[in-house]
Amino acid sequence: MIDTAELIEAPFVIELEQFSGPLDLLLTLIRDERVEITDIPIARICEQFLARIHSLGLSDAAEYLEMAARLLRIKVQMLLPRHGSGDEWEDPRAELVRRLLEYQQMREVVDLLERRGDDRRERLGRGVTLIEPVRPTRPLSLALPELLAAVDRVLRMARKPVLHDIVPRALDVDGAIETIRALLHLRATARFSDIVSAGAEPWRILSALLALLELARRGELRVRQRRPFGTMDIARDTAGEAA
Amino acid sequence: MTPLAKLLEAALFSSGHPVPLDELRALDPDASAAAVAMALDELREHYDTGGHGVELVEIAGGWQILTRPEFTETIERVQLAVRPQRLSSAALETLAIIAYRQPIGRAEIEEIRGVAVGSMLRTLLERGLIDVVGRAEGLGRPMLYGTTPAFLEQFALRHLGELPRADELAVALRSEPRAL
Amino acid sequence: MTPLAKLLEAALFSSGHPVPLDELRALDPDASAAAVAMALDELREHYDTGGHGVELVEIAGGWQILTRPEFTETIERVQLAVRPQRLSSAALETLAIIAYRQPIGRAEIEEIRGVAVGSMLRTLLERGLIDVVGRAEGLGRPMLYGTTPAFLEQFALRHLGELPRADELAVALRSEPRAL
Repeated sequence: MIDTAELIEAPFVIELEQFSGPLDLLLTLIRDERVEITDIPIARICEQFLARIHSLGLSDAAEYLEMAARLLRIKVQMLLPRHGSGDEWEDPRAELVRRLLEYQQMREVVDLLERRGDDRRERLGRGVTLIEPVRPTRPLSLALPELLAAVDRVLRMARKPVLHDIVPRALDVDGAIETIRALLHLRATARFSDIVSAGAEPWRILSALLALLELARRGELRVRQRRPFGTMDIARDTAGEAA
Repeated sequence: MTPLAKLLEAALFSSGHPVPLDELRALDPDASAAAVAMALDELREHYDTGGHGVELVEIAGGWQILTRPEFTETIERVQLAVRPQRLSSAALETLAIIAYRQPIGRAEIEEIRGVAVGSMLRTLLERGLIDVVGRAEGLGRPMLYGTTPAFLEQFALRHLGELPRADELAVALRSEPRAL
Repeated sequence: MTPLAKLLEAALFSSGHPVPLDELRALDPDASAAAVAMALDELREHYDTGGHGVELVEIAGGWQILTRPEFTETIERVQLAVRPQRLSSAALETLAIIAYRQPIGRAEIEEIRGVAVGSMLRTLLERGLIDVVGRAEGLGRPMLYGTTPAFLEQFALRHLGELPRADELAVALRSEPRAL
């Protein structure tokens, strides 16, 4: 017989913070100020945002700081002289407005879920315990590859490398650095796909990326991407070599 | 009550979760879908008019017997049963995004919420409210998440379609922020 | 039914075990012992004469609502015949940790998973895939979990040694297609 007491749930997600994130705080400020999301008085809201994260002790939280920086940047952009006629001017607030509207819509769904969840919690289901005579349970659809895929996910998600003894392969940044150096010794330029073949394992891709960043930092090469997600052009940095 | 209604009551009473409709139908292979629907109606009406402490509710593509709300506090006070904990609003935000955008990856959720959601996802996974439903293309093949039947169960939704459509929400996303 | 009988029905339904008389009496401090006994009688008679699929029985010094025996066989048959259930990915991950680290305690699993795993352990215990295989030394002598013969059967393994060794996992996992 199993002692169910040990299995009783730990209390679930207790609300510790007043705001669930920087967008929540920002939306609250906008509501308190009774201003339009689409026409935010950015200087005023920015000032209040900074004051609130300071008073809430959130000044160390990366996501709040990131939002504060974004607001400051928009504030500066708003002060810049506008180039071109009115139609061509792109409002620096546009991206923030889009995100706030999206977030506000999601908060509406949250309110709905909250109501439905509270309503459901007011009703109790049939109590079933492990002490009851065990009934034949439904068949289970489960095969070995699924279990092994789960092992793989555990390895990826583990906060600490507690299972490091079964990590299939560690990163090899030094090896990747040697490969890239050898390649750039032969050719002045290369592409990322020259270094990492299509279908390479993640550890190889990651090793190559880290190696590139390290070599760029050391001034041995330059990396250029013509457009987001485009191929990376890698060039020997002759200036760095000469130094 | 009719024999079919009695059989359905026995099956519904013995389950702590909603019993899927196809399972209820399988109880009596000779009964038509209409007969099962009628017997469920009969049972629901019996609970509603006969003055019972329980009621029959349609949830997550099935049916479940639940206690009536007026008794919950009393039952909880004498510790015969406990209500599940409420979800935090951060957890609800994450769930709402996943419900509307599934299958969705972690990066996209963080983009909308503006905060890191790694530990929140682990908690929701552990609670069985979401699950990994696939892998995206691209570096590292990030996992994609979707809601589970337990999500519908916890919010007493019959199906996902019961959530308002995006354009029915007060703030419709489609409308671009007006040009200033 | 009387309000007290309705309250007793809701309480007995939501409790997973037989409820002793004194706990039922605690539900309504104003009700006398005789009134509670009468309400229980009322409930039992309602189930017996109204043609219900459940009955009220006195077991092990307490009261419990149970499915009538004539229906249990049908319900069990249907449960076995319905489409197979799937384990959630979170449950599978917990199972994977137990398979490779057994015997292992709950705290150690939670250390790896980073969240409470009580509900997952419960699911796996209910499915008979794991069991308590011992107790650890130390404070509270926590339970240790391991896999069962049903686990081997589920994966068609003759013994645990047939699971890929840790260092062979990379090969075993490579069958999954990867994309850049």
